[in-house]
Amino acid sequence: MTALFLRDLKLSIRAGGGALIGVLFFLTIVAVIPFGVGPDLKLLSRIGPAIVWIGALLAALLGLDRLFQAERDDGSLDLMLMQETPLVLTVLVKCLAHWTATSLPLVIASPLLGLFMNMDEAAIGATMLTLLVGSPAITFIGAVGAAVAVALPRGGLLVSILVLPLTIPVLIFGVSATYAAVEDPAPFLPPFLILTALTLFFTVIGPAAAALALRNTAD
Amino acid sequence: MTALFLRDLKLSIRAGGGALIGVLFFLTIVAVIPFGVGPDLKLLSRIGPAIVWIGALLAALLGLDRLFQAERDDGSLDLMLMQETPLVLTVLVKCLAHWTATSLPLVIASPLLGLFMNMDEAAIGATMLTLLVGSPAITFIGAVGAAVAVALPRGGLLVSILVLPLTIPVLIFGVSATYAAVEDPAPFLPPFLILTALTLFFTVIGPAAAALALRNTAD
Amino acid sequence: MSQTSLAISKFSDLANPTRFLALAARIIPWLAGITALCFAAGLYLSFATEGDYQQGETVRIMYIHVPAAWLSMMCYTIMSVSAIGTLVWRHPLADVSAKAAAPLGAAFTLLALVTGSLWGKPMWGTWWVWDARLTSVFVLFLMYLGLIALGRAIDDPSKAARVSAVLILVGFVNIPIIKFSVEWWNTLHQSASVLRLDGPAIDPEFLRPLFVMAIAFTLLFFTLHIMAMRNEIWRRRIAAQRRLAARMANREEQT
Amino acid sequence: MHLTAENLAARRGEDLIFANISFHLRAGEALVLTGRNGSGKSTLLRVVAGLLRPEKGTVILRDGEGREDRHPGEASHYLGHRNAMKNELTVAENLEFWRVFLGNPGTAGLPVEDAAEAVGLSGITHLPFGYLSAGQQRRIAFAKLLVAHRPVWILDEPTAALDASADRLLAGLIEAHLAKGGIVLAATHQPLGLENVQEMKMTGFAGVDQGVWG
Amino acid sequence: MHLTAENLAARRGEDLIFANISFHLRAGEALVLTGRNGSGKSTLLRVVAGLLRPEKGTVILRDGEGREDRHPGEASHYLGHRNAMKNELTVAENLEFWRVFLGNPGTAGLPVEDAAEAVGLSGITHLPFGYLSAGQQRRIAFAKLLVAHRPVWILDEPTAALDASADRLLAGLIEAHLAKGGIVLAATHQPLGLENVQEMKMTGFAGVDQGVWG
Amino acid sequence: MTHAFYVYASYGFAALVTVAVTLWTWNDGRARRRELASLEAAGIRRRSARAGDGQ
Ligand code: HEM
Ligand SMILES: Nc1ncnc2c1ncn2[C@@H]1O[C@H](COP(=O)(O)OP(=O)(O)OP(=O)(O)O)[C@@H](O)[C@H]1O
Ligand SMILES: Nc1ncnc2c1ncn2[C@@H]1O[C@H](COP(=O)(O)OP(=O)(O)OP(=O)(O)O)[C@@H](O)[C@H]1O
Ligand SMILES: [Mg+2]
Ligand SMILES: [Mg+2]
Repeated sequence: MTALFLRDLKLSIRAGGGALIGVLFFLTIVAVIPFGVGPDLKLLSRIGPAIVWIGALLAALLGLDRLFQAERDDGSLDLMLMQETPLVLTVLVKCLAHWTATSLPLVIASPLLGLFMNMDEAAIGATMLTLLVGSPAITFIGAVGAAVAVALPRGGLLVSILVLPLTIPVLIFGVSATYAAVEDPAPFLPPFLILTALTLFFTVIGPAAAALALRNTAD
Repeated sequence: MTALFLRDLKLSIRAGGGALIGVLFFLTIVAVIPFGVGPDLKLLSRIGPAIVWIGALLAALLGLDRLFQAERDDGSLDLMLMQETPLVLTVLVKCLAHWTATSLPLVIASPLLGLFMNMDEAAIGATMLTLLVGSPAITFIGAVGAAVAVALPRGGLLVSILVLPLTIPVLIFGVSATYAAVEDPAPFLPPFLILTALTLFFTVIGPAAAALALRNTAD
Repeated sequence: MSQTSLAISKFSDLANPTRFLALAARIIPWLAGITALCFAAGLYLSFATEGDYQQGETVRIMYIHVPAAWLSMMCYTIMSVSAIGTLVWRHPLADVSAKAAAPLGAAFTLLALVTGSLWGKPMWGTWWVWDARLTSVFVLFLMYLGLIALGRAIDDPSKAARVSAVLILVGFVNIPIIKFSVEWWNTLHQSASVLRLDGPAIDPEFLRPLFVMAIAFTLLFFTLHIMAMRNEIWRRRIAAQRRLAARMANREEQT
Repeated sequence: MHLTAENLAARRGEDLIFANISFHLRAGEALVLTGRNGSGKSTLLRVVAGLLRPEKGTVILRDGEGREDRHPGEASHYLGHRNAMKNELTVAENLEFWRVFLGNPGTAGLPVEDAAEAVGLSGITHLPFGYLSAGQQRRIAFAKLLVAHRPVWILDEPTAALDASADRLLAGLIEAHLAKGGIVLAATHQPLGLENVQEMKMTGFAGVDQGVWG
Repeated sequence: MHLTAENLAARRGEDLIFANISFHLRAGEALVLTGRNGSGKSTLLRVVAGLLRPEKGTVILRDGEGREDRHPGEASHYLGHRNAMKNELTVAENLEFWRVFLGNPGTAGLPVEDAAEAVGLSGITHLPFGYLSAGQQRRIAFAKLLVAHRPVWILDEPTAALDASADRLLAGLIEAHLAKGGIVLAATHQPLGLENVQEMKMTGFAGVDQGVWG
Repeated sequence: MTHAFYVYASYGFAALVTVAVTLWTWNDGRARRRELASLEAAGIRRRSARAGDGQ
C-alpha cells in the first residue's frame, strides 16, 4: 500500500513540477481575486477565509475526476480490482495520495495567503485548522464522483451533480467555523465539530461508495 | 469544421458533464460567499458582479486542461495536425465548442445568480453582457495552456498557473465595466470597449499561440 | 557511425557553444570587475547624497528598488527575444539563454517586490495594496516561477525549450501592462518620472546615484546571465557525454 | 491445482456472447482460445479473472489439496489489451510498483532487472515507459508477470505487436511457467508456439437472451 | 505520383534511431517496413507523415505532372498504434466525423455504412466505439481510411489484433487502393499477404548523437 | 519604526538576494566543472577534443 501511495504521489509530482505547484496555484487565484473585488483591504480580510476555502475546493477538484479514469485507461484498474487487498483500502490510499499532493501544500501555504488577504492571526490560524480538518472530506466526496465516472462512461453530468452539491455542507461549515473563531458572539466549537464529523463520515462513506461503484463498472 | 464543433459539443455533454458542471461550481461559489460576507445585503450586491466574474473564470478552467490532451491520448491529434486546414482554425473551433459547452450556460445562468446576490436589474444586465463578451477571451487564453499541457504527461494545476495570470486583464475590465454600468460617474463604454478589444486580441493570439505550441510538442 | 557524426558536425558549426564558452571565459572576469566597481561607486553615491525633504531617508530605497524593477522587466524582454530565437531560428543558445534568465528574473522581481513593500510601509502606511502596478509585478513573479516549473516538468530539453518559448511570448503582454499600469489606472504608485519621453522629471541630485546603481545592477545581471548560460551549456554537455559513455559501455558488453 | 469452469455464460450489453462454456485445467496445462474478432475471447478471460460477472455458471480454483475453493481472480495474473503501465514513470519504477503491490511476502518473484532481462530489454529500464516502442511496451507488460508469482496466467493476445524473436522468448517463458506447475489461459490469433495445449474455438454470439423480460 | 524520401535521419530523445534512409515509390507501389521491436519503424512512418521533424533529409510527394512538390502529410492517411476514435461516440458518429473532417469536396470517399461493410462490420455502427472488441476497433479504425480519399496510406501495424479473415479483407482493400494508383507505406511484423511490394528491413540504433553540446 | 530601519532592511535584503544568486551560480559552475573533469579523467573526451588529438 505504501507502494501505491508513493506511486500516486510521484505521478502527480512528475506531472507538474512538484508540491509547489499547488501553492503557486493558490497564490495565482488569490492574486486574481482583488482585481475583481477591488483593493479594499477591509473587505478582502472579511471574505478572505471564504476565498481560501473556494481555492482549496477548486484545487482539489482539478484533476480529481481522472483519479480512476487514468487507471482504467491504461488497464491498471483491472489489476487493482483483482487483488486480495480490500478495494476500499486501495481507494483510501489513492485518495490520501491525492490529498497529500494537492491539498496539503495548500493547507501549509494558507498562512501566507492569509497575509496577502490581510487577515489577522486568529483568522489565519482558524483557516488553516479548518482547512486541515475539512479538505480531506472534499477529496473523499470527489473520489465517489471519480469512481462513478469510470462506472458510467457517459455519466459526466451525474458526476458533477453528485460531487459539487455534496461539498457545499463541508464548505459552509468550514467557512462558518473560521468566522466563528474570529467574530466573538458565535462559538467556534460547534461548527468545527460538525466539520470534523463530516470529514469522518466521508472518510468512511466515500471510499466505500467509490469501491462499490468500481466493482460495478460497466465491463 | 462544423463537424468538429458538433463532435466536441457532444463529447463534453456525454463525458465531461458539460453545461452543468460549470453552473454547479458557480452555484457553489455563490452559496458560500454570503457566509463569508455575512448577511449584509448591501455589501453582497456590491461585490456581486465581481464574484460572478471570478466564478466564471474558475469554472472555465475546469476541464480546460484536457482540451487537447484527450485528443492526444487517443491519437486524434495526430490526424488533426496532418490536415491542410490551418491548425489555427481547428484550435479556434475546439475553443468555441468548449466555450459553448461550459461558459455559455454560465452566461445564461448569471441573471439567476445575480438575483441570489441581490443585484439590481442594471447590474445583472451589465454582468451578463460583459460575461458574454469577455468569457471567450478566457477560453482562448486557456487554450494556450491546454496546448502546452500536451507536452506534459498530465495537465492539472500547472496549466492553470500558467493561464490564470494572463486572464487578469480580462477580469479587470470585465468587472470595471460592470461597475461602471451601475455607478453613475464612471462611463460604461470605455472599459467595455477595451474588454471587447481584449477578446478580439486573444481570439487571434490564443489560437495562434496554441497552434504553435501544438506543432512544437508533437513527437 | 563515423559518417553520421561527420554530418552532425556540420550542424554544430551553425551555432557553436564552444565559441560562446571561449568568449565567456574571456569577458566574465572583466564584467565582474566592472560590476564591483560600479556597485562601490553606486553605494557611495547613494549614501552620500542628501535625503529628500518629503521622503527623508527612505528615498535611498529608490536606488535599489527602481533598478531591480527595471531589470525584472528587461530580463523578461531578453527571454522573449530568446524565445523568438528558439522558435524562428532554432538557435540552441537561445533556449539556453531563456532557461538561464528565468531564475535571475525571479530574483530581481522578488527584490523589487520586497523593497517596494519596505518603501510602501513608511510612505503609504501599508506593506501591500492590490493596485495595478503592484499586482502586475506580482503576476510577473508568478510567471517566472511558472516557467521554471514548466521547464522542470518536461524532460526533453528541446521540447521544453520550444513550449516555454511559446508561453514566454504570450506572457509578454504583461510587460506593457506593468509599464503603463500607473497611467492606465490611478494608483498609489509613483508614475514614471525617469523613463519618459520628455526627459526625466527628477532632481539630478537623485538621478546620479540612481543611474550608477542601475548600471551596476544591469552589469550584475549580464555577468550572472553569462555565467548561468555557461553552466547550462556545461550541464548539457555532461549529459551528452554521459549518454555516450553508457552507450559505449553497452556496445562493448555486447561485442 | 485445478481450474474449473462450468457452464459459463456471459453477456455484453443485451446480447449473450457465449453460453455453456466449460473447461478443466490441471497444474501444468494450458488452454488457448481462438476465434473470430468479437467472438468473446476477451470476455471469457475477463469472466475467469473475475472482472466481469458471468450470467450463469462458476469458475473455481482448487488448491492442490482440494481443500480450498476460491475464485481464481486473486491467484491470477491478467495481461489485457492494455499494458497497465504509467507512461510518466520509468520502466523500473513501473515494474517495482507492481512487484510490491502484487507481491505476497511468501512467494516472491524476480527482481525488476532480472525480469527485464528475461524479456530481452535489460538496457532500458531507466527510460520512461511512454518512450518505448509498441513492442517494447508489450514486453515490459509481460515482464510484470515475472516480478510477482501467481499460479494462473490469463493472457489476452500476449504477442500483439511483438516481433518473431520476442514471440519465441515469450513462448519459452510460458513453457517455463507451465513446467513449474502453473496454469495458462490465453487468447490469441497467431499460434503461440506452445506444445501440448488444449485449444478452444469461440464462435461468438450465442443468441439474444430474452432475460427476465422475455 | 511519386513519393520520395532522401537521406532521412531521425532522432528520439538523444539517440539517432536511423540515418540515411532513402526510398522512392511510384503510384501503385507499396513499401513494407519490417524489423525488430524498437528498430524505428513507427518513427520512420511518423517522419513521413510529418508528425516528427527529421533530423536530416526530406520527404517529397510529386504530383503526376511533376509540378507540385509538397509534403506528403496532407495527402496521407495515417493509421497509428492508436485508433483516433472516441469511446463515448458511436461507431457511426466517429466515422461520420472523420468523413466530414478529412473530406475534400472534390474527392469523396465511401459513405459510413459502406465503409463499415467493407471491413465486415456493417451491423454494429450504432454501438459506442468503446464497446467493441479489440479487433473490431482496429477494423473500424481502418474503415476511416475509406471514408475519405487520400492517395498515400501510412499504416502502422494495421493488422494488430485482427483475425485471419480480417487480415485477408484488409489485404484486399490495400490491393484495391494500390490498383487505383495509391501508395502504401506499412510497418508490420506479420506478412501482409500483398504481392509485388518492396520491403525494407530497419536495423535500429544508428549511433549516439552528441548534438551541438558534445 | 524609524525610516533608517526600512532603508537598511532594503539594502540588507538586496545584498542577501544578490549574494545568494551569485553564490548559487558560482557553485553550480564549480560543480559542473568538477563533473567535466571527472568525465575527462574517466577517458571520455569531447569529439572536438578527440579530433584535436589527431585521432
Ligand atoms: C511592492 C511594491 C512596489 C512594486 C511592485 C513596485 C514596482 C515598480 C516598478 C515595476 C517600477 C518600474 C516602473 C517603470 O519603469 O515605469 C517602479 C518604479 C518606481 N517605484 Fe515602485 N513599486 C513598489 C512600491 C513603491 C513605493 C512604495 C514607492 C515610493 C513611494 C515606489 C516608487 C517608485 C519610483 C519613484 C519609481 C521610478 C518611477 C520612474 O521613474 O519610472 N515604488 N516600481
Ligand atoms: N523520447 C525517447 N527517448 C529515448 N528513446 C526513445 C524515445 N522515444 C522513443 N525512443 C526509442 O525509439 C526507438 C524506436 O521506436 P519505434 O516506435 O520507432 O520502434 P518500432 O520499430 O515501431 O517498434 P515496434 O515494432 O515495437 O512498434 C525505440 O527503441 C524507443 O525505445
Ligand atoms: N456493452 C456492449 N453492448 C453490446 N455489445 C458489446 C458490449 N460490449 C462488448 N460487446 C460485444 O461483445 C463481443 C465480444 O467482445 P470480445 O472483446 O470478447 O471479443 P474478442 O473475442 O476478444 O475479439 P478480438 O479478437 O477482436 O479481441 C463483441 O462483439 C462486442 O461488440
Ligand atoms: Mg479481445
Ligand atoms: Mg511501432
